Amino acid sequence: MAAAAPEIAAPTFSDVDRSVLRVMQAPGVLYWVWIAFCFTLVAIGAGFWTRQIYTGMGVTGLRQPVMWAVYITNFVFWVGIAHSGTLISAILFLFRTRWRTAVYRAAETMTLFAVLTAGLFPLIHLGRTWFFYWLLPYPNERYLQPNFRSPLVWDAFAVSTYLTISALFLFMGLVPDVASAREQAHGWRRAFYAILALGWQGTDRQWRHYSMAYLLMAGLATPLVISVHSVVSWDFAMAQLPGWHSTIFAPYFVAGAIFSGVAMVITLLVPMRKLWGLEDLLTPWHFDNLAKVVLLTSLVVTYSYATESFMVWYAGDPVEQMTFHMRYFGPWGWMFWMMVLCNCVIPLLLFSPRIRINLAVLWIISIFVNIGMWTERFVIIAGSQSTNFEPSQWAFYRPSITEIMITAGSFAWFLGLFSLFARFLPIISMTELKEGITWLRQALRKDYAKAA
Amino acid sequence: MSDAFSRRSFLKLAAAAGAGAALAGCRPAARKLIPYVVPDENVIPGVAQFYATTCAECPAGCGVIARVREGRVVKLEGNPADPVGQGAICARGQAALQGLYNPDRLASPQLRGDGAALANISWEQALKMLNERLAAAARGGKDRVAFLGAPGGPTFEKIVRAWLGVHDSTRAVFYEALATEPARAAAQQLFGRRDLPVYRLDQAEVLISFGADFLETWQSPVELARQYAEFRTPRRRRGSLDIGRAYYVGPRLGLTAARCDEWIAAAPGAQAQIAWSVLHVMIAERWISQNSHVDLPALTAMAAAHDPASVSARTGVPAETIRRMGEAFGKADGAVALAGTHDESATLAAYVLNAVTGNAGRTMVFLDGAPPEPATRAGEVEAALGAMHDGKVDVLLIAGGNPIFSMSATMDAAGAFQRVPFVVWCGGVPDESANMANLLLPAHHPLEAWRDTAPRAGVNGLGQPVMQPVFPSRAVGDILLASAHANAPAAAVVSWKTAAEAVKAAWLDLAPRAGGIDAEDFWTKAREEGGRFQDAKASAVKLDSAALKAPPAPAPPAELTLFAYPQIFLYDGRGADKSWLQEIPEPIAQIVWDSWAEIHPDTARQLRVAADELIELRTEHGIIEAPALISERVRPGVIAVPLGQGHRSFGRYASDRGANAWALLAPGALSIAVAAKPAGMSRALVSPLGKSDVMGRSIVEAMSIEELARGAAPAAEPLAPEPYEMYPPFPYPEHKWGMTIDTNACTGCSACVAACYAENNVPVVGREAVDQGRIRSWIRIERFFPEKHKEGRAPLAYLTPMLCQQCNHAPCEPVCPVFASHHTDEGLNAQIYNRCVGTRYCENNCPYKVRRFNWFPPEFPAPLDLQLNPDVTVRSGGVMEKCTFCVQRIQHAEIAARAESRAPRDGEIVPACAQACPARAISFGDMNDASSAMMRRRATNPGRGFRALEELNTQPAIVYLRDLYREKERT
Amino acid sequence: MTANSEPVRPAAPRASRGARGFAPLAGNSQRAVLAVLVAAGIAGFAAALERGEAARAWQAYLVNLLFFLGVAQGGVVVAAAFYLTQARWAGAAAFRLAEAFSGFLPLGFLLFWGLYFGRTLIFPWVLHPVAQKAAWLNTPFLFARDGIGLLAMTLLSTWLVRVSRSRRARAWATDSSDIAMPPPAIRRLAPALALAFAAVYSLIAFDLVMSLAPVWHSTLFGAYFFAASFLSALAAMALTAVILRGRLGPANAFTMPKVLHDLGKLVFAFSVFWIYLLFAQYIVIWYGDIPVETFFIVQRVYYAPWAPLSYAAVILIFVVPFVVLLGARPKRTPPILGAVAAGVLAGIWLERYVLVVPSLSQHVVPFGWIELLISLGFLGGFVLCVITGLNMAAAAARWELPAEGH
Amino acid sequence: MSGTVEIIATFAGEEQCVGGIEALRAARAEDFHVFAPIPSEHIEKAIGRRRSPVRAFVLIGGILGVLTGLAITIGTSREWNMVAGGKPIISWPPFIIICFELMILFGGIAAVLSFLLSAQVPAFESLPGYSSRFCGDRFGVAVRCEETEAQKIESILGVAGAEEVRRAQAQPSAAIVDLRDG
Repeated sequence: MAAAAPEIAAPTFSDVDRSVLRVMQAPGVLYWVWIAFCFTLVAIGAGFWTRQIYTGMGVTGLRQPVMWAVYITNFVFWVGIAHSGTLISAILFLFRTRWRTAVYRAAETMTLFAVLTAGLFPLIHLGRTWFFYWLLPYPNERYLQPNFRSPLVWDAFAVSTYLTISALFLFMGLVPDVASAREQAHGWRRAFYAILALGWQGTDRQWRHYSMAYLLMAGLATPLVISVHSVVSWDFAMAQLPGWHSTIFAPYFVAGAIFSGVAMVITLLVPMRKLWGLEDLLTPWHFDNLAKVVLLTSLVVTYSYATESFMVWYAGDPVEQMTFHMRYFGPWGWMFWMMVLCNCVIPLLLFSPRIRINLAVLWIISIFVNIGMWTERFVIIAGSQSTNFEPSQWAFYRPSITEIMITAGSFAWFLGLFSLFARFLPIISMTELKEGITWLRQALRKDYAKAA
Repeated sequence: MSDAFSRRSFLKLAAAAGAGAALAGCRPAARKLIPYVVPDENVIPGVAQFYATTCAECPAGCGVIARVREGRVVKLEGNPADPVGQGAICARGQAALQGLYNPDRLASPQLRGDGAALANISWEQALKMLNERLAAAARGGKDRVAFLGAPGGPTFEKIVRAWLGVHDSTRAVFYEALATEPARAAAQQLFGRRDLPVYRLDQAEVLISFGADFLETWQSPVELARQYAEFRTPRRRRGSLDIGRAYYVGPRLGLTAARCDEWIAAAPGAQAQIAWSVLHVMIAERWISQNSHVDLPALTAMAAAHDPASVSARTGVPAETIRRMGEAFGKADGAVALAGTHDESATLAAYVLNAVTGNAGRTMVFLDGAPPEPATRAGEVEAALGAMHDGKVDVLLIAGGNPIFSMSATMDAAGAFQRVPFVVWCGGVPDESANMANLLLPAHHPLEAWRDTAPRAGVNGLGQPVMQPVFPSRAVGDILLASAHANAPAAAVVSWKTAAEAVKAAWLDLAPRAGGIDAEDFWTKAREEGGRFQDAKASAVKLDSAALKAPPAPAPPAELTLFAYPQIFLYDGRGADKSWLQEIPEPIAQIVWDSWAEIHPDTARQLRVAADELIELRTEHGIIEAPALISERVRPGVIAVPLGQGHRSFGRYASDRGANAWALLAPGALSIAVAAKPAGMSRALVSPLGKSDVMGRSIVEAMSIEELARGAAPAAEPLAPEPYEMYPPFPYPEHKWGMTIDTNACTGCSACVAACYAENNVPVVGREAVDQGRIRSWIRIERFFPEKHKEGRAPLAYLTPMLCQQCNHAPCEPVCPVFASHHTDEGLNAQIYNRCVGTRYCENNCPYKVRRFNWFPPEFPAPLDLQLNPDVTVRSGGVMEKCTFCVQRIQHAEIAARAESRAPRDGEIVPACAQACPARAISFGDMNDASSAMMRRRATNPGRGFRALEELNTQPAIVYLRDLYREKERT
Repeated sequence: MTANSEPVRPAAPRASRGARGFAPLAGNSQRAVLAVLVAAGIAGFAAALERGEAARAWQAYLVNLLFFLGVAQGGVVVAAAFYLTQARWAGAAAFRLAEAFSGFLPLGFLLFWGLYFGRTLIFPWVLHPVAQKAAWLNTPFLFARDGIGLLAMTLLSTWLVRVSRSRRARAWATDSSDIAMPPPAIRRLAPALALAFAAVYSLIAFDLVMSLAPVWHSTLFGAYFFAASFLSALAAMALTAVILRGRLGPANAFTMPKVLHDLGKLVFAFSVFWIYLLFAQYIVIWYGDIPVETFFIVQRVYYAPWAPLSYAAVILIFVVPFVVLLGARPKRTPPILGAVAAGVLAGIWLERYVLVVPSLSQHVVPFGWIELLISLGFLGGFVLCVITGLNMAAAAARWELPAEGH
Repeated sequence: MSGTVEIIATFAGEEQCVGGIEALRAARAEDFHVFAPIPSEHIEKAIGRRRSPVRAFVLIGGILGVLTGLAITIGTSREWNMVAGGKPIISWPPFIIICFELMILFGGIAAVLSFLLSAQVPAFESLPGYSSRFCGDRFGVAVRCEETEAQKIESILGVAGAEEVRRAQAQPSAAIVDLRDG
């Protein structure tokens, strides 16, 4: 902290506030057009869902024996996206990682909305959506309770816990920031921020409890985030179905989740940085480290693919081998190879430091990763069911317009909510940037950018 | 029924009420229930009555028992008292209900105006018009009134003839498209009698079928399937354990062929020659039984032209194969040869073969007192049509048979009918023949009418109405009698007023004079038992040496032959309006809702047709187009097309579906030279089947009889090093229901599937939905073909019923988040529809893929909904369902037993599938009771039991007995 | 913080001298004791062969080899991980400590080849080949792939350790006031080592443990195995730190509560991670209920004599650390931390034992003087190999105190 | 309140602030509170209050969560003893998952609640001496002392490097960015 005297180095605390708060100024027309676009898509998706509820699941492309496909794929995909947020905000917080400060708020916001999106799909895919609450334990005259042995009930618990905790975590983190926003705001905004800020003044008493609570939340969120995607993976691993039943699923899905999540963070941050002029807060240093995480998780995922295939070969069970043969070379085989390309091959580029800080390339890679991870879930979920134990029941799945539009709607829903948040609440944590201002300063030094 | 009227009064209400109750199911809104106005002593709400009657779906005339709930017949079951069906019933029989409740049945008499438009008229108008026309015709002279219809039993025939008599005519034509005439002609020629023999396959050791699909549609499939299962049961024969040896000689590997040891692919014309050649072999080898007293020289002369070598040269069937068949047949202690419908030459040969080997009277039995030939002979039919052509007929009354659909174009039935000024059509669903009629009269379904049957000597079936008419229809017999009386009031030509009276009168005649049995009691007993069943004496037959003339020289084989065959469910086409029969996959082709042209890959290559591509088939009689089904299960140079589809109008289920192969045929033949070329377009054949290759998975298993005899059962190695059980055992204190399925007995006839549809309110989804993988049957026939390398070391096809295995460690149960799927303390894998939220997770986890999801709320177009079983919920949209082992029947029996404070007896509980199975392949019982028939069946078949996908440790409650095949002595 | 970082810069030269001269663990008496242990081990092994207890001897041999290889290799990987995450909270000491165990690697590599002579007694599939797995489970291929793998690991590790002891690396490690990255050589080596570790130790897990029950398989097993090795290394570090802190001067890295706290956190975190990986396998197999998978668990968890041992392992590796190290204070209390770490080590040894032996002897727990002597022998050998490294760690802890970073 | 005054010192940086606090405590002036835009363990150490009780609440919350989990899983399973897939009525592995999730849920909620309680937020009026910049770029120390002490305190704070030292009165907020719509 030698260099903490404000007049010495830039950026100063107020520079940080300025750059962050600038983003929150009244948005322009284009922004509202974008928002309108997103929510129109959402409306269309909602329309298709309504139709599905009204006429029956038959309007989807689902069939014997593929009972789950795009909906559950989306569910897993979005839950996965959510994970990186908690990773960056909680796990890296515990590791006292220095580069997280600039990116964690955006990541956490993404988490919240991704979980909100993911949470829709278990409802959408239910045959009788209107009875979804039967999955929760609630007192009723017939003492009917959910079956706690069912992974879907674990899901219900895990995902709702995750939603609650990440929301609390996000809003706790927001408190000091909205407090400083409050000081700059007028009119309804001032009231809005004042409410969110809970009358925060940064007194030593507030900080003392705040830091402790935040630390513990991080400590709780860390195992939670791992458990959530493990539980999601167990939706499949618990089955005996070849291609689903595999012990490696839990860590493999967690890694995959972080992989896709961090990629999504990059996908969101790169344009944000450009559009809202955040170059002096989101430096190559940050992206360099995000890219490293992507690379690492990509390698873990590759390891999992490899182990899975190896073990299928090693175990020598013809049924499983056939399933994997179909996964590689069946009608949907091209998806498998696309997945390998996107998740295992393309990320290898990130071994090069120059690519890691070349934001354009990095952005494109991150999009490939997103595609790849969606594909992975689809290949695992729909593909494995198609080639089940019962050859007479083999059949392959084709999505219908309903699934396609609802999926599109979900993306719009996510982006729309995120965009709303980003312009009305601090999308980068001023407090933590100030706290770690030394690292930011160093990161902004030209020579680092070269070194990275 | 004396109380008929009091019943009538409330039954209509009751029907509505019951239907309402059933339909309400688990839907959110329950229907309005109508209370009983007049309570009826015969009907206790919620308790089923059973009425014995007879099945009218095919000439076999099995006895059936109708299960009636609140005045609605909801299920047909076999009549155990009937010697033909012996309590079993085929898919077509089950589907009779859909004929009864068919939504497209004629709802009112209709008159065709000038613009060919039909207008509803009242019965009074209709009958008035009919009577006037008849009277006029009668005045016009002799034989100006004609009757053309399906055989309806002896009494019906009497009524028809009486009616015609009144109108001074004798033109009665009882028309069967698939006639037994050739067989009768053959019998006439050889034995001087015109009846059909009955067969005792179970008495035989060797069976050769020259194109007789006796497990599908030939003569009496239910009975023959039962006998065949018996025939194939491993028994000690000449010291060693063995199963019956069966050969099938014919152009296609259909269901029947698939269950035989060997399929000898012969062109349609060739079966007869091969049969003769087999005879030749036996003569040459002196395998002629002495006691057959046959005139050997004549016999020798008869078969002279058919030495194996030359026959082999003509038919392409290896001489060695022929000799092998001959040897087997000749040496067998009991053998039987069967020949296909419409193949007189082959039938002759088969009769001779049976006779000269002393099997006449043993495996092929002619009975004394055989009933007269029900169908009119082709010649007379032609004559009648000719008369119409020449305008000699003023009034034609068509009652069933649908001649327009199934008669050969050369007969030009249409033309004939057009020349008849007034054509009356009586029937249910208006068909092609109805289109020719001026006046359409809604007729009772057989299940609504009084009738009798006489399928064979000693068997007199009584058909009684089992419920009130669903539509404002009348029995044809009543219509005829009414007009007879109307037009001949004075003369008491006809003693009975109604068909009911006529039938009763007929039965009172049947009543034994001796023994002091009161005729009324006899009548009552007949109504209880569904007929009179007596043993008929077998009569000795002797080959008439004079008849042993050499068969006519076979026509030179065409280079491309069309072979049409009655489809197992649609028969001659009468099944096509029943959605169950459309939706149940044809067991071998596994295709639904369509007809197809089965063609060998080589032939397809020559014709340049691809799979699913429409082939245009052209004969001198007509043209049809059918999608190609390319398979090696048909002889090269033959195109096999199933009969029964291609209706132009026959209700919503049959109309404009598939192609009508009858249109290509000449009268009295099922094969004909054909010209074929790709039609350019294609239509994908729809099948619920994924792969035909079982990939060596333990879903179906087979072993050779030799292995079994050797006691070399496949070693059951442990699934893994013991101990591996992770869960505590659960006790099943009272019962643990289980099933044993003998896949060796199973013929794949799908009677179980139809029975399940009927019993469990399984909805029909239609062609498109099946294509989308939404077929809903709870039980299906798994059909796999052995891998190439296994040929000769496997059955020709694996066929086995696949239904919920009711696993002890069911993978579907624990994953259900709401306990909709869980295990009962009687070992059943229960599915609670009302609790199901539709996650479909259970189906993901079911290794057998036997669970079915309600993609849409089910539809039962009225009045098909009247057939719904009130004991079974109609599942709403969005819930999962599956086989329950007919839990409603289990409950029913348990409650009954508890009422008598005893345990349910073994055999008291029979699921619908087991009950229907003609081959008795399925047995159900309590696994806690080692003495139950089901468990004994397991115990008495050591080395044959296996559980499907056992390695998953799901511990199914169903044990399959391995299919048995014979290690081929290939040539 | 400038105040704190003052002593570091000038200390560096002294430290290097210290690394040579300052050796708190080099006492001849100690070396003698260790030598005796080694001798005892060899003797025990020989005696076992002599008395026809070869099978037991080889089992014990395999168990200890797996355990100590795990600790040694895990250590280097911990160092690599510290570099990757730029963890400089304990200055150079943490790195030295982690690297110390690498001294055993060459010996471990040699000992691996020893298995060749016991293969018939260790691998069931040598005498009864498994038809459909013969392509993978055959002696030459197995020893070739694992030999090469271990060789590669040994070389990579030694290389990393050498680079990491360089002055530049030490300077980087002791000053955490910037966001600069470790020296380029390490930047390349560390990830490489981590990847190789994952790959090779999965192989080891599949070949030297899983293949002892040739029917059984679990996809996660490899990852589980190397994660456990990683944990064992962390525990060993914590234990050594606690032992060393007393033997050095009053002010050394290990007397800084923060350092012990962080070691404690790591042990805590990875023991939780270990139980997670264990549970992830257990529940999948338990739920799947497929005999070829379940029997392996049932043997070890459901029935005596192995069940108690399995539970003991879980208690030592997970339950105790979780309960005890939950709070901050116990982590900072040397005796508690030391005891827990020791427990974890014992637990992991036991876990290796329970993984390996039941496959070879299902109904009896072979444990007696044979196992004891052989284990002691390995222990002695191990410590002998790592003493030099530990001295360096001690020196670093004494002289290269961590800078007070954020 | 006669005789006591509120002295607010504004610091530009963390170190200076820490210095000021240490100086105050050295001078036995304990009645003060600190404003900071960032969490700082140095300041916390300098003030030297006991560690936050939040930890205890979270621990209790977590334990409660586990107990709830055990209660509902075991309780409801015993209610009907429904067998599914042959798995035991009390199936530990799945129940552990439920317990775990509830532990986290309750722990997390406990953390937030206990933070709100012990930090006394939401706070409805600002502490004396609060200035908007304390949420931006300045640190502040507000000391309450006897009028007589005031001089001394002010000099101490001045020496410690305070940018400005003043007696309590309102201070206009300096907006850096104007956040208003339209």
